[in-house]
Amino acid sequence: MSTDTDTAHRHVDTKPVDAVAIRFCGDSGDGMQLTGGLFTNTAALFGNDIATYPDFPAEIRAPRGTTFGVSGFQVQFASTDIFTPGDAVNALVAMNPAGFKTNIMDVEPGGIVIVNEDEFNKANFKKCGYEASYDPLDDDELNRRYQIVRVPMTRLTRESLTDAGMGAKDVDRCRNMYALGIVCWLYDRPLDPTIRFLDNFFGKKKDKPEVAAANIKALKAGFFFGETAELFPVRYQVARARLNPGKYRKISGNEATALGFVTAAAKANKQLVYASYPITPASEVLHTLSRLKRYGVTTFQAEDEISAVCAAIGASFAGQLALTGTSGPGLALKGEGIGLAVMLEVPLVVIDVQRAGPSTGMPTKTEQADLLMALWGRPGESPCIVVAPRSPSDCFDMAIEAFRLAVRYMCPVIYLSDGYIANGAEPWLLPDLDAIEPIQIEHPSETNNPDGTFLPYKRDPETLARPWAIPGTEGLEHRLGGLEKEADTGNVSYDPENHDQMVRTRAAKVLKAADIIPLLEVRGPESGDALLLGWGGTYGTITTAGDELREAGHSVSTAHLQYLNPFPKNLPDVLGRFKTIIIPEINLGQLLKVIRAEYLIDAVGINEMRGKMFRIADLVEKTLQIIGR
Amino acid sequence: MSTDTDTAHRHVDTKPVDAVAIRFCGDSGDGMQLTGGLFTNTAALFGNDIATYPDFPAEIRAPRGTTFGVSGFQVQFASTDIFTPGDAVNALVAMNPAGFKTNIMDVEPGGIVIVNEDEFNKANFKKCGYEASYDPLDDDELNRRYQIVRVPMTRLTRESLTDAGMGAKDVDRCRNMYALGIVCWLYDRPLDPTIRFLDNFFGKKKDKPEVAAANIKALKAGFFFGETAELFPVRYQVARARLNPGKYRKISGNEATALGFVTAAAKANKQLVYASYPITPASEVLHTLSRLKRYGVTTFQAEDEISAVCAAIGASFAGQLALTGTSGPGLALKGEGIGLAVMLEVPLVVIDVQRAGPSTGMPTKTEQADLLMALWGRPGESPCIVVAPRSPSDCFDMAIEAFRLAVRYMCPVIYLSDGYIANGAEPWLLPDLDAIEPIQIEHPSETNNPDGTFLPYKRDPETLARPWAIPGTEGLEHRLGGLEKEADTGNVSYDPENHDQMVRTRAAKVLKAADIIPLLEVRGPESGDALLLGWGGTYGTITTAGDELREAGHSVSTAHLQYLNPFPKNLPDVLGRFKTIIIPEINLGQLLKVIRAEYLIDAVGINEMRGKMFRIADLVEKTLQIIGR
Amino acid sequence: MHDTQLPTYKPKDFATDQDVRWCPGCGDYAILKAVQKTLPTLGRRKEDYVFVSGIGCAARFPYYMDTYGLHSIHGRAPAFATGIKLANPALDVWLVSGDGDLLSIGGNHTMHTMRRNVDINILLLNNRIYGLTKGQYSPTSEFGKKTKSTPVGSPDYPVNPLSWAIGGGCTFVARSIDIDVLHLEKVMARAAAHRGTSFVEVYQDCNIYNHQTWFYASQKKTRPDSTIQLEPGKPMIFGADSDKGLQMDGTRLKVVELGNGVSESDLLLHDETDRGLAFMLTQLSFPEFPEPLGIIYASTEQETYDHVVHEQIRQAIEMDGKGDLHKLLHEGETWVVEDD
Amino acid sequence: MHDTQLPTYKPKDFATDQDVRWCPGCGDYAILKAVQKTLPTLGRRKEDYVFVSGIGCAARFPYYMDTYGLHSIHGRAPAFATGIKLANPALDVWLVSGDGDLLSIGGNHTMHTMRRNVDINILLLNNRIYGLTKGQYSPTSEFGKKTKSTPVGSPDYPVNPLSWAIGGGCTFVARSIDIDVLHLEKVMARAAAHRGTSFVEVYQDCNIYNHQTWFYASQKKTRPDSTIQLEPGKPMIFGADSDKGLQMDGTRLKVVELGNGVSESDLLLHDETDRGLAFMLTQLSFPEFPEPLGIIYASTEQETYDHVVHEQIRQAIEMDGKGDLHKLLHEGETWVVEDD
Ligand SMILES: Cc1ncc(C[n+]2csc(CCOP(=O)(O)OP(=O)(O)O)c2C)c(N)n1
Ligand SMILES: Cc1ncc(C[n+]2csc(CCOP(=O)(O)OP(=O)(O)O)c2C)c(N)n1
Ligand code: SF4
Ligand code: SF4
Ligand SMILES: [Mg+2]
Ligand SMILES: [Mg+2]
Repeated sequence: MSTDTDTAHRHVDTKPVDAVAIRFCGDSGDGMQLTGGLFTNTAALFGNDIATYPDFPAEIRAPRGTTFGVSGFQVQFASTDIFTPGDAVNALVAMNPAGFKTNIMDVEPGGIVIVNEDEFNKANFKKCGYEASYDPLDDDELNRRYQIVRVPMTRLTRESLTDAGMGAKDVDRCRNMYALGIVCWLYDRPLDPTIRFLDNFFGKKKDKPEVAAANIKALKAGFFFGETAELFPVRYQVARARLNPGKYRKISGNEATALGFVTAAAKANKQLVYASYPITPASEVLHTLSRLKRYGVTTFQAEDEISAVCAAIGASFAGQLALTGTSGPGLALKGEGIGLAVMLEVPLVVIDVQRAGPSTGMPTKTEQADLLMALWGRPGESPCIVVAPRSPSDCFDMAIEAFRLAVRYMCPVIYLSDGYIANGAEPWLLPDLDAIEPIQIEHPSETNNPDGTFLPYKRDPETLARPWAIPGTEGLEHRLGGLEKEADTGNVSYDPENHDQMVRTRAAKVLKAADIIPLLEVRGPESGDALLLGWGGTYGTITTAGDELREAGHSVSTAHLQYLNPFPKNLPDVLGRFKTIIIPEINLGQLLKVIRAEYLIDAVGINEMRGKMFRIADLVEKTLQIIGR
Repeated sequence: MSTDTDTAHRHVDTKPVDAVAIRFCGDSGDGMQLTGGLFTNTAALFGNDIATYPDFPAEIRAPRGTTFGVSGFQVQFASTDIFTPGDAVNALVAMNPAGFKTNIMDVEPGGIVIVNEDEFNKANFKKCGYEASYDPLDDDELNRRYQIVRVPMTRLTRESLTDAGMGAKDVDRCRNMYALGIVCWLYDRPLDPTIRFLDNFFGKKKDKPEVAAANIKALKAGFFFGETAELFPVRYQVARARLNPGKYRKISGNEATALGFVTAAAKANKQLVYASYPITPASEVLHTLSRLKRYGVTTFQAEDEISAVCAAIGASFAGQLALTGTSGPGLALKGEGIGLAVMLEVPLVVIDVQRAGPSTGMPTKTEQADLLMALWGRPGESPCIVVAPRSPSDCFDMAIEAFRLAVRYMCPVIYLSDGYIANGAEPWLLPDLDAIEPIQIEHPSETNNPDGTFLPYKRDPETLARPWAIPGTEGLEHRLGGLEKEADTGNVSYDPENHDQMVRTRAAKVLKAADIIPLLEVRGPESGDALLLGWGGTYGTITTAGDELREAGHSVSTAHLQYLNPFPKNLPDVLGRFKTIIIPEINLGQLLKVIRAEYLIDAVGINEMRGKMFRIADLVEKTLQIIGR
Repeated sequence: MHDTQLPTYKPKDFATDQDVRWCPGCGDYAILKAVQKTLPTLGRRKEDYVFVSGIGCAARFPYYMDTYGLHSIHGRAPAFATGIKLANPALDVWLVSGDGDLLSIGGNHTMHTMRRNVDINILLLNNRIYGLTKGQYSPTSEFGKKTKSTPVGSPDYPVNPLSWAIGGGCTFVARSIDIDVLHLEKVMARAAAHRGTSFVEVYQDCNIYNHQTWFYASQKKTRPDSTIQLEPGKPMIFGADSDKGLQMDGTRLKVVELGNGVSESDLLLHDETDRGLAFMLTQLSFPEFPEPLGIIYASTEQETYDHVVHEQIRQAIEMDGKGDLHKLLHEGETWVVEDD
Repeated sequence: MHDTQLPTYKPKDFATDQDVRWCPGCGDYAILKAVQKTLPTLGRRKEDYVFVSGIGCAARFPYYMDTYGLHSIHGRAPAFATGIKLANPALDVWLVSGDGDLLSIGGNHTMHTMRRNVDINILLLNNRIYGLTKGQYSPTSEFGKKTKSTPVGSPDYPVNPLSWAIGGGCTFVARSIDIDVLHLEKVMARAAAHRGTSFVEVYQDCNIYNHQTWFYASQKKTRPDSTIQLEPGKPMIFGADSDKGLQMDGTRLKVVELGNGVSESDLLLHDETDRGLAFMLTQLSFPEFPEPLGIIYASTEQETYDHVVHEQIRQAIEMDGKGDLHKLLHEGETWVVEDD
């Protein structure tokens, strides 16, 4: 096949471009996630930098052809360092009118729109709410704005598979591979990786070689169609990117989260106990970890989120690395339990994969609006360490960080991921496991009081952490509980001074974590007109916007907080070096509040609540407005 | 009896004083709450201003004689306006060594300490942890510092009741009345109100006239003992206070809370549905309301706090005034439910009687550390109105305010009381019910859309509130839920712009409440060196500290926020008129954070976490330190 | 607000204009239809119905019912329903939700609602899986079941919803099946008539994540031998040829073949009011036993919670009169401060 | 860490130096003593015991046991216990809490722990009241009971903890009484020996807020006629003169008098493994029936949850080897970027 693709070069010109963003869309049943994923693999294996984002429908299987049943998958592949799946779509593949309707406005002017013409009929127009008399493919305005390329994919796929010996339904299922073939031709990509996958997956795993063969046939047919049909005046080529050398794989945030925590447990020489209750968009962490039993992982699907956090605390008390995970509504339910962990001073990590709220909100959409809850959503003075990964692959590193801090400071750590990075994927330079520092844990086996008794709340002067003595250890029997404890002994105490002291000590202990938290790095000049300060999943977008702004000659730098409580020690320094601090967030200004309160800086927010990532262009524009250019 | 007390005047001099703080303490079984309450009634009926605070033990019935079984009751009565039960105790009544031990350090130097000498024996010293060889009554240092007055109360009570025909145990139970008699003599107070109570309570209600008679006898015996024994060189007299004219009763915060909400329902022409789960220190609200069935109150003791908040929301959806109440740990559990109420836009009031945390903490002790949770302890952008009564009687007014706002803005209102005002009591000038504005509620009975359909999310342009249509209304059938809603129709919507708009609208609606919230009043000059800004139960203490500072010539004013979200509109103005803003709180600086973030003012906190109210003297001193005098 | 005469409703009067968003082939469609067919027969006004649900596929139910509706939060629907009845006992409250919602996170609220005997109707749409979150096991999933969260099989023993309901004190317990709309309607009509909590388990097929889990009990061919239709006072007979039945054997139920000296009159008669028998019936499971369908237990001995609560209020007022707020505020010791 | 030989413990080895803070006369004292007497007989090391509780008077229990202990939050103790067993199945976990804690706010966790058959021992100290919060009614309080929160009587029908446990799938269900330390010890020893969740209801007197609620069953005079001692395989006989017993009457239990042609051998024999019978036994209530004491149900048919979970891990490792983290990270399609 690769020779075939080579020969294709003679037909049309190939135009080199830096980056291309393609979106595949169609009905949930059209296999768009698979198609996008396969194209991504192809690009990644080729050596492009990639970033992807799937857009699932909220329904499990919405009726075919409706707009709310549309499934989308966007991938940007590039010869340069990229951080996002791209703002504007350069090429859209729309398998049906509903997909066309819901996605067309994201295509850049002049962009390519490949449609499965066969699905553009009255019946389908009705299903997605177009007027029956209106055919969008005939709309002059749209045809002026976009290069609409009509392909009768259903018919062509059927024709190519007349002798495949499969039913009509199964034949039609190969249309997505036909579309992928076209796209591979258009962007000059080999078919080998996809063929390999189809052979393996359908041929070997599912033991359906005929399905594999049909899909491969459709794929090739699409490719040849691109070559022959002269629908495209030009092909595009995106050269290899200059990534750091090493071995890569594609990884989503939820996958990296799971792998990071497994690695943390291994580095701590512990079992990982993951207690969770399914919830979008966090469930995948449970699914992934439940398959990793051989790696020292115990998973517990609890009856609810309260049970999950409490079981995790029990597991921590008993001496394993305890993790619980959820999304916003579940974090609300875990508040009381986390408060207990603050009092018990046991290590615990709580994952919150944020989604659009409040309440049930828009479960499949992203948002960053749980920060204040993570910081303060518990009764009493109940401080936790809060960290937030900034990209899919960063989830791996921050997961390890989370446990390193939890264990060292004997306290809960809240790990704020979000739907955007959880589901998005990017290339991941595989880490050298030996280079990751072990997580030191010491369970005492001897009493720590000259009189021979054990003092469960006697603190390490450096970290203020108490000893983590675990059940099963002879002679260290002790009782923990949620009532205020006497310093050292841990006995119940209602003493006023003791309470004041313990409250302050718990707070001081969390602040101590700043001792080992890396300093905040600035991208761009160390001082200037404006600093775009972000946290969490907006990293790629803010970074790209900052790069664009600097390229356009503006004095704008960017910095991204992975540690939200405590902050890196140099944060006030960094903030002081810029005239304006701009804080873009997908909420109404939560980090903004904290920064303002902490440093009395008149920082300005850029805030959107659209259930999705900022557009880079919007960030650039709003930043320029704020700095007055 | 009143003639008897008159004749007593000839024995010793009477010294007029402005205010006296007495604390009664002893074992939980010693009846200290009753004793304190009766003395308070006497003072109130006489015309003093009063303020009381009980200090219950954490245990139900701790073993007799232990320090953790000590029960205390403090009352300040005064001829001037007072706001607190007093810092330093002028007179302590200690019925046993444990009471003496745990309370003596709160007595002012030179203060009177009346002890039941009979209980000061080795056995009791051991129970409360004194060295067996040490008798505190013989301690020179203590005798230098205090006027310790030894009274063999057990023996004297027994002697006075030799012919009462009661068992030894019952006779000993009258010791508290003996002590009360002594105190009444010392402060020149009539015995009538107490005799009346004893007659009614034991004689009529419990049908035990012999117990009434014995208690009265002991009371009189104590009084005569004071008169005859010449233990005190001087009597004290506290003149009538100049309170606003009108009819008064003594009221605790929890009682006033219950009555306020009942009144709100009456003013709204609604049933009050109170759904709650018992928890210290909020349970009394449930107890009180459960007795008020005749007043249109339905109470529901739910299986937990989650059920309670959800049942309340159900009741609100169905058209009644819905209330739920709890303390910190319960508020944590209600977060998810409150978030739903935010989304449904139904009126709901949530009481949080704050206690010392985190976690189970010190349930019987007070704290103000749930403010940030009330503001932000929910996933997503989930704004609520937050109000906080500032004194026991203010609970009545703020309860009505809470419902007025909830109904007008169709949203949850969190009502932050605390253990200090909940259990504390003060005189309450009984309100003129007719003068309280009705709470206007309009349930639509007609559709609001020209096309004849009903739009449950069509907003009132002035308040941004949606219509409160209730089940049972023909033609207005509609469905509410926690998924994001389309503007007007309330249908489920995943539209990005709609979500952005709805999030902002819900936030704007809550801010609208500032339109009808009273402006913040300043006590003292309108500008100056420092403003002590507080909220909640610290009102009395901060106000008194401010008054003392001004009397001492300092330019310090005070202001107290009853509305914490939104703030009164003039707050920035007020803040701007003082050089230093000082925010005393019984937490680590929660209002402080909000004020700093909102107004970028370098406000300073005075923060204590001792499970109890500030001492006025400490506030004065710390304020002086801050303003540099 | 009401005209005095009850309008005659058709099923479609209870359908909203919202697109039904369940997957094609989902068992929920048939249940929705059955409910829409049942309501017009119950003699209540449309505006007096409130459909309440938690979260899950099943819990989308209220959106499709043109009545008042509350799609609440996960697991808490029974509490909302209780609140609604406390506020307005005249409303007719139906709670429709899934096995995860009502038995996992919501198990406690369901149990307490049942023991209090709040006058609502609960339809448990049991598909033995978490549908909405895409296929994790639920509390009714079989031991050893492989799902997304249990790749080598569920380590939990499932809860038996009906045994649990009986044990928890529910006063009406029944079972039906999604595809048998007529049976469903019959059972629902009885549930609606019951004063107190009625708890109806409906075997529901999740076409996507747990297809065919109930086929033994729902398909024409296997159904007669795998289920038994209970009728009050009637002998417990089942089988494709009505040739099998149930008898007591000491303290246990046993299956007997008819013929060979065993006749219908030797079979156990169904007694809806016998709680111990009801418990034993709910314990029967295929293939050892036929699984009971219909009304398993129905007791009218207890008052409803909402009735008792409102009766307490009524009696308080009857005894001491409607409360006078002024008097209430002025209770206890008061004193007057005169104008100086 | 362990010496190989098990030390010989005395009850006082299990007592801490903390003052016991229950009210004088509280039934909890006797139960504490019984537990401290039982543990030394069980052949486990002190450091392997973990006592877990929720919140309430009963829940103070761990503070008085010189073992590892966790006084957690209200209602969630079963979840903590489950987590402890997941982390270290070798620990011997005892859960001691009150009726409010385990049945009201904690009912769901209790139920799910029971159905999963987590290998822990639960002691429900049932005083039919909320002690710690000073006297509100609990889910086991009688209908009509007057308490601080129900001044004219409780409107809730109580839950029957044992029926509910049987209905929820618990594998070991028993009942005992605070004042009968010997009986308690016997029952607890059996509970400790049971693999899986054992659920023991202990009738406990709250001396302050619900005094004498169980006196009919605890006092010498009334006890023989108001309770029945169950012994496996033994006839169900009771009464001060051992002159009464239980028989089956169709599908129901009935009380019969011995004599007049009815002899001990006509009585029902107790079968701990008969779940239907167990349910009927838990339904018996005084004065119509004697209330059963002892082991009502004990089944060893099910594996424990912790065993299954850890067995799945063991098997996974046995089949495919211990996981190699490096391989895991390098799974799937990878590509190499060379140094330019
Ligand atoms: C607090 C909370 N936790 C978790 C979820 C995620 N969630 C939604 S529905 C559901 C389970 C649905 O299962 P079931 O009740 O059986 O309904 P089905 O979809 O099968 O009809 C879960 C876990 C949520 N919405 N809220
Ligand atoms: C979340 C939460 N809600 C409420 C409480 C208050 N609370 C503490 S113990 C208790 C009930 C105690 O009753 P029970 O479990 O029967 O124990 P007992 O005191 O009778 O032994 C309640 C309601 C709490 N601590 N936490
Ligand atoms: S996932 Fe299953 S239960 Fe949910 S709608 Fe689809 S078929 Fe029905
Ligand atoms: S209140 Fe009751 S249960 Fe609690 S310690 Fe006192 S007697 Fe025991
Ligand atoms: Mg389900
Ligand atoms: Mg209890």
